Amino acid sequence: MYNLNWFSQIGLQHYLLLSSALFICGMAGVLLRKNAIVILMSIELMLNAVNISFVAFSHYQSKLEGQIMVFFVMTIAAAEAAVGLAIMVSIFKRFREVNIRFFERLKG
Amino acid sequence: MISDAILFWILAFLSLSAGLTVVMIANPIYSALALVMTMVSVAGLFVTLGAYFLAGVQLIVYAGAVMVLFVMVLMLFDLKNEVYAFTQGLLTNVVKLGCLGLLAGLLAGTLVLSSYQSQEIQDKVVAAADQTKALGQLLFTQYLFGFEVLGILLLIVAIGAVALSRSRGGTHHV
Amino acid sequence: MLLSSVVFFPALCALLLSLWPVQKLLKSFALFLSLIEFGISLFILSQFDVSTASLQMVEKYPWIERFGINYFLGIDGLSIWLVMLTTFLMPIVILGSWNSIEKKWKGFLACLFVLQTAMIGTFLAIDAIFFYFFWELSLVPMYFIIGIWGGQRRIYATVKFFIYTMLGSVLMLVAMIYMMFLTEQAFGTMSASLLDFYRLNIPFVGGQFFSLQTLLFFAFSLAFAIKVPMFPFHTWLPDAHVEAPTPGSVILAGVMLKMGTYGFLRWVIPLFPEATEYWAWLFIFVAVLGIVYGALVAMVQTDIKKLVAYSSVSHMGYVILGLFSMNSFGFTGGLYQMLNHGVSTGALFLLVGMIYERTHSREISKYGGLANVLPFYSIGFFIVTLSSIAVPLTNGFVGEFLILLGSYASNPVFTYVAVLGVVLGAVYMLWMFKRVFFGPESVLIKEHPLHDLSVREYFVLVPLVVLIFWMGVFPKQFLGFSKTSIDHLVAHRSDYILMVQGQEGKQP
Amino acid sequence: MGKDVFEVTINCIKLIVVFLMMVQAVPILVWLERRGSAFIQNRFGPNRVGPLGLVQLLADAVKFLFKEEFFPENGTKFLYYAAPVVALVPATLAYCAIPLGHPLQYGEYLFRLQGFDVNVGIVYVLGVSGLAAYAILLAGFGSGNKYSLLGALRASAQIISYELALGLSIVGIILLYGTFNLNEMVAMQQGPLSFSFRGHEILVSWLPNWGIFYQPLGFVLFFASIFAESNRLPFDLAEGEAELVAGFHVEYGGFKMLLFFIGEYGHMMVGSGLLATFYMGGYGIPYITNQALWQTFMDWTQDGQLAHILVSAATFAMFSFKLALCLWFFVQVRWTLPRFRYDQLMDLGWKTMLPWALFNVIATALFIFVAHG
Amino acid sequence: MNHPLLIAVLILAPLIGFLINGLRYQKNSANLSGILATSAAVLSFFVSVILVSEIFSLPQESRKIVVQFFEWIHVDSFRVNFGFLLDPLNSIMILIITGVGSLIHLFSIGYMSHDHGAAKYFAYLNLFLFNMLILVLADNLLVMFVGWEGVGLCSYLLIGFWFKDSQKAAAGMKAFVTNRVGDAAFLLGIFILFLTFGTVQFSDLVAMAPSVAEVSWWGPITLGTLFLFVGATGKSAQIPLYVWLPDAMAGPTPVSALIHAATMVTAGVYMIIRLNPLFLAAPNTMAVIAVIGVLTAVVAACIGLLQNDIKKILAYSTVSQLGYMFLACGVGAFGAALFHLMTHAFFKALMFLGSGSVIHAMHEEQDVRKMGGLKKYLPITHATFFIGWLAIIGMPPFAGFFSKDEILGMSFQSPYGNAAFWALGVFGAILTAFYMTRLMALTFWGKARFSDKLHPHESPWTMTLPLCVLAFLSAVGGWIGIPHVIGELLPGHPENFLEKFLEHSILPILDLPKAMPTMEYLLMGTSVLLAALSAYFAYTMYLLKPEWPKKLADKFRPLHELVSNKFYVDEIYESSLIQPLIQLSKNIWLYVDVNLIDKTTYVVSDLTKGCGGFVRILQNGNAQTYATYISIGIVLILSILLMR
Repeated sequence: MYNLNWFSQIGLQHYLLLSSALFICGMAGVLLRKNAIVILMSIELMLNAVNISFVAFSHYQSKLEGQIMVFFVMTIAAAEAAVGLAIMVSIFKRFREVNIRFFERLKG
Repeated sequence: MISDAILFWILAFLSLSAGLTVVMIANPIYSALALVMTMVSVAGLFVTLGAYFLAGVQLIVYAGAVMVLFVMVLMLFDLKNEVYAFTQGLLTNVVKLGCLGLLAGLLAGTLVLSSYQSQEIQDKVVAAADQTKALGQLLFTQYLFGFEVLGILLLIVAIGAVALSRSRGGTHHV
Repeated sequence: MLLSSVVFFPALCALLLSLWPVQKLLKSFALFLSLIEFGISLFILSQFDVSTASLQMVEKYPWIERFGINYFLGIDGLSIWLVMLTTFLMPIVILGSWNSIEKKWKGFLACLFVLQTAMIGTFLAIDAIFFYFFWELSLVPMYFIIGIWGGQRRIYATVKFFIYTMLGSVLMLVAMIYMMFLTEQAFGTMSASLLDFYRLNIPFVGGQFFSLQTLLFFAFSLAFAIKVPMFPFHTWLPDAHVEAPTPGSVILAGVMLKMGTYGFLRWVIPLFPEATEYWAWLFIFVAVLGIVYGALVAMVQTDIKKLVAYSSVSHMGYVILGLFSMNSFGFTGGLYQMLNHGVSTGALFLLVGMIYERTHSREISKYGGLANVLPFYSIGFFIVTLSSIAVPLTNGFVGEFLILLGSYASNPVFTYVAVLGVVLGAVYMLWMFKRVFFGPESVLIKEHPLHDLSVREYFVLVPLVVLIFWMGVFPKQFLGFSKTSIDHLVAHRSDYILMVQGQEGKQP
Repeated sequence: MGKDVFEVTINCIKLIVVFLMMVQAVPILVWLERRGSAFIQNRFGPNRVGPLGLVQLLADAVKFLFKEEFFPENGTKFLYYAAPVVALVPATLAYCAIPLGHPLQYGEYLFRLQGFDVNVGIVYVLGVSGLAAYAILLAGFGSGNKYSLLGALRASAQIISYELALGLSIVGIILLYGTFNLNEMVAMQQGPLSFSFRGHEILVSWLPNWGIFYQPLGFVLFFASIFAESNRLPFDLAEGEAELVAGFHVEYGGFKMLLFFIGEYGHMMVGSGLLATFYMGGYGIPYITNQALWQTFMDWTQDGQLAHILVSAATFAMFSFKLALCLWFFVQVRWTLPRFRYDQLMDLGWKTMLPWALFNVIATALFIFVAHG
Repeated sequence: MNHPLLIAVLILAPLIGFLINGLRYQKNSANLSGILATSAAVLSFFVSVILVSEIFSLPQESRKIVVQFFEWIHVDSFRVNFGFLLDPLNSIMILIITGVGSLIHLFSIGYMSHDHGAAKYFAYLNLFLFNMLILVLADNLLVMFVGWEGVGLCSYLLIGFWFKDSQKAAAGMKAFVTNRVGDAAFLLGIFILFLTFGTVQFSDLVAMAPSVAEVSWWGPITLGTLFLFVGATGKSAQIPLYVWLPDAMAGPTPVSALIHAATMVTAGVYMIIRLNPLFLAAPNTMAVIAVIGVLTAVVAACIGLLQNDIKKILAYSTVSQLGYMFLACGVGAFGAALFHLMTHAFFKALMFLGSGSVIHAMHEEQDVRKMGGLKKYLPITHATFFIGWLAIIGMPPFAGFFSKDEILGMSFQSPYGNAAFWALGVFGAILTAFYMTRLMALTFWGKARFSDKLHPHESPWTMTLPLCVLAFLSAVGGWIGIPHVIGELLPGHPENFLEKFLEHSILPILDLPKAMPTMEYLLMGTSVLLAALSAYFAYTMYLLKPEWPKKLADKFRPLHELVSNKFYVDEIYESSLIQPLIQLSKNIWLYVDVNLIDKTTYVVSDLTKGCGGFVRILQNGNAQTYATYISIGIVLILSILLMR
């Protein structure tokens, strides 16, 4: 089905597959890692994966909306990271630990 | 064209391997550094897709700011090598992995079987400089509302982050 | 504009009060605002046309056009007095709570005013969803009033109150939405207007519970029955009353319970005539049960407020009895009894509040000999007691008499039981009166330096006492406003429709 | 295919050349610094090895190379060794994007005197130089030393903070020129100062058409920011020897230390290059356009190709001169001003520079809006 | 004359008195408030005299003054005015009420002179007059009910006047609640009559009363009148609702005289007389009334035999006498009932006031066993009381003789009556003579049994003057209703004035057999003779042979116990009605409200909580678990989308 051409001819599908793979990677991190900061980072990874597909679509369909979305996603990711890290810091101050299980408790 | 392909494969390899490292490696600092690597390669991918401005922004925002924060925080915490990188619980982990596998399979299947096989690369790729200008115009006309909302969001986040992480006493008084 | 202003002026007041910068003149300012509101309602009364049964002073603006939901306010003989009652009680409540509320005045007054908006809105909304909006809105401020300014077990009471009333009203919402679909089937366009609901012909099959009209009927009835509250759903009331602060109790008993009975009068009876006819026996049975049950249980209460609360159950049973007698005596009596109960039970709660302020106890057994120490207070209490047990020439009598007359005309057997309530009412009220006011002075009374009514308390009580006698001696002046509407309801009960004044000729 | 391979080859060669240029500039800069400081402090400085002590640097290099290999006990090996290398990368990458001279037209090829031409140049430069923080962080953490970690945190926080002011001060320039491309910016700064205001052409023939005259405030802010970015005095809190004994590189010695130096001087050079490009006409020669220059040389040599080469050489020399001037200024400042306290530093960044930068952006935007009618 | 104004003055004068005295509530000046109240009552009396003379001046057929003030309730077909009606029937009543009322007000000035709450007392008394006047003047059942409840209310207030004593407050409450039972029935009666006739106007009701008697027990008229009668038993203290009246003696004595002897308790009788055509149309009701009446007369008299409290004796006597009035109503002799009502008002008010005078003199001592020999200390009281005694035991020519014998005669002669009624009536008369004589003997005659420290003295003139007036009335009051048989014997052949006066207000008994003079003489003679014998026997027993009562008591111990404990009626009510009711209430509160309903809701809420607890396992706070749910959701949605 796929020949060498598939490797030399890069198209939307490649980017989407890469994006999915990165997304799954990030998701695995979110689901499986214990360290809350790593989970946050995995989320960033997922967002990046999504960004790739946005840009890819934008490129292959000649529409700039995809890039606008990426712009927004980046902003939100930055915001999320800031707040997430702030929460981490306060949790860490209390428990000296960033295990995700410590985030179950709503009251310290 | 072949150079594009080579660049893509290199960047894809870099980003995927770095991404896997993020997830797999036990030391969170290495995770973070691997993530930086991923970010940079994703920026490269953006370049291959002609989104130069976004690539720059990706570098500035992700690599330059967000990840620095992560690394700083991790260094501050100074977490020793963790014995268990992954959560405990066999059953839940099996369920999670099952989910992941299913999702991966579904995505891959969808993509491979989808109708994108006949790829028409469109030549009307806008010149990069104009593209940036067009992006700006779109952002400040059609998506102005979203932009403003994001601005407000950032303000809130700034205040919120300060409020969350402030410590009693503070470092200095003016 | 008149109706909108009477509905939303209190909300504006709430806003104003919450922005009021100083603590100093807060209460006076609130009192002033509530008096303005009363003035507005008086103006409405003066503009009211008694000669028509149609809706007056209608205001109708589209709200959600896709579903035919309108901002629809209208007033007629059924609602006018309830609005007046609400606006009348508000200054009294504010005056009455002058000293009994100790914290968070601003919030309290804002809650009170928002509550007023909700209550008046409930009485004036002619659109189902609009009605529902106000209906639910009324829960929120009351929730806070009991929950923040209440007694020891206030959280328990609020939650109970909230969940009970919520439970019923959700079913009502379902029924309303279903009826909106029915209007779409019948008239082509969806409408939430009550007037369109009235024009519906909902199929009724006697004897089957799962027939359309019966189900809708019970969905509505449950909501209203819990609010009234009718017999098996009444247990939230004593708890809420006991825990609520005095003004909360007054508003709760004085106006909020009427929302339920008003719902029966405005919604259930005209909307589902056949089902009402068919199931009237059940409601009358429950109402009579409530009358006797409430009275019996009130008799053995040890807490004055609880006693009054159970007496409310009994009195509201009369209202239901009257409404489901479905003749003009019953309707008129029911309507009148709503007002009576608002005035007399409101006054009772205020009086209980006054003594509670002085001694911080509501335990009947701790009292005794109050009449000797607080003569004027006792006179006030006695007059209100008389009104509560329906002695002629007080307001209570007219309502109770008409209800029983109407009830006898349609259901003699139940009336024989209901009349027991007349006796038992006297028993529990007078027994309580005897234990609290007569006999030797108790330790509690001796320990507290008591002073008789203050000037402020006179201002609270005198209007109520005057109204008690006024309503008892000249009921015609009050009933005259509602007569046309009630006659219309009686005459066209099976094919009830309501028009908007000035548009009677037009086909909608 | 052939063209591709040629371009790739040329680009690789250019990268290497630019990198080497930058690395080679460092010893000269070090010498300059030491001599300069001696001059300022009224002493001699290194003057024994070679003429004017110029060979001193060579001696130093030998010393660095032969120093003992050293690894702190608590450190993280990978990070410890990676950090100096990482330190080089951003500066080099950024420096590659700065146009060093007028592009050389050779036959069909346009041979740019810069590492590579990025059409979003400013963004790229900012993005890449933002990576500089990692080196510091890695070094600080990898050393496993309290002082170095503190220094690293300080330094990176400082870099991130001042990046804001830096970025915002550049926004004024971007608004002014309407482009991200550094080449285009340089091209627009040729000739005498002239602009149109509401349809009126305004010409100030005795001034070059430089950014500094349009953006004086932006210039000051940018100038201050690059000091902070490159951790130079008066912003060298990261290595304040009195409190941190040397900051993030306290555990480094020998060649690794040298790499850090190269990184720092690289940053200085990038900053100076940008300063020159944005505000001082880049490689352009004042009072004369490149076209006129080429014409002059053409008239002189009567050879178009040679004239092109000469133009490139002249402009490169001009750029180097401006760069040297800026770098001298760095040295001058270093030995003139005292160090800030850390909170003063942050206050300055967030409470003074950021608002002024914002003001600058708004004022520029308003001015452009008004000027364009 | 301006009738509305007169009637307004008549009714409102006491109300104004009430308001004035009520507002000077805390002023202690007994005299001033007494004078105020008395003058209000006297004003009413004068107005009523004027009004009655107006009535007299009208031709006999149209002796009726109707005044409508304003429309009170008007709903649909139910239309009630605040309307008043004055006709011969209630002109007698208003004269009694205002007249006797004025006298009792006057008496109270003296009696209450030392009480702190005098103003309050007089206010209540005036309020009572106001309500009583509304009651008797009402031209419809509903306005009558206003007065009906109003007098009950005043009675409650006055019985509990000394409310510091819980016992007395309880007595007031008992009176009100017992009355309330009757009132509830009265209301039902009103409903039935209204729904039957469509009106509550007396004139219409009377006019619409069918001429053919209703035979069925469940007919509307029978039922309606029965309910009205139950109302009357409450107000007029008949079996089974008489229990409140003896307790009502807790109030000040003049109150007992006014309310619980002369006026309020006769309201029931008045109501029946007012509606006599209706009652006549319901023979079953008539039978019930007669039986209840005669039983009350005998039972109350029996209880009266062994009471020791002077006021209690009079109270039971009142109950008994009211029984006679009901007997008269029951046998259709409404005129006789009204006649007895009037004479009873005189002599019983007299006796109560007399007892008040005695109690006043004995410093609140009410036990007859601790009195005796008061004759010499209280000569006026004794003399007037003596006349009252003669009147009540029916000695000719005192008032009681005429009215009682008319009742007894009618109960024998009337087609509604029979010999048994007569026999029981006479038995009651015998008992009455016995206990009244006992009262006289123990109180006034014989030796003094009170301590030496006590120095009883005659009351002031404000108290003795009413006594004298009432004594005079008790002596001659009966002469307005002299029966034909006696009238024919007397010079000038005086007519039965009362009968003629009431001719148009009261339906005559149909097919009343022509009175045979011999028969009447025989009946009269028998009852008078037996009463006299009984009185002599009592005199002997308590004065000449003081050891007899004890012996008799020992001999008939159980019977004595039973009677002296009032047949245990209060105890039976207490144990069979009140306690079970309270227990029931407590139990339903505890078991239905607190346990059943609330527990049910708790069960429901626990169920909800349980469900929540189950679902809560899913909601465990672990963000990763949530992420897993999300991914499961994504997988599901994706697969559904793809499978479609």
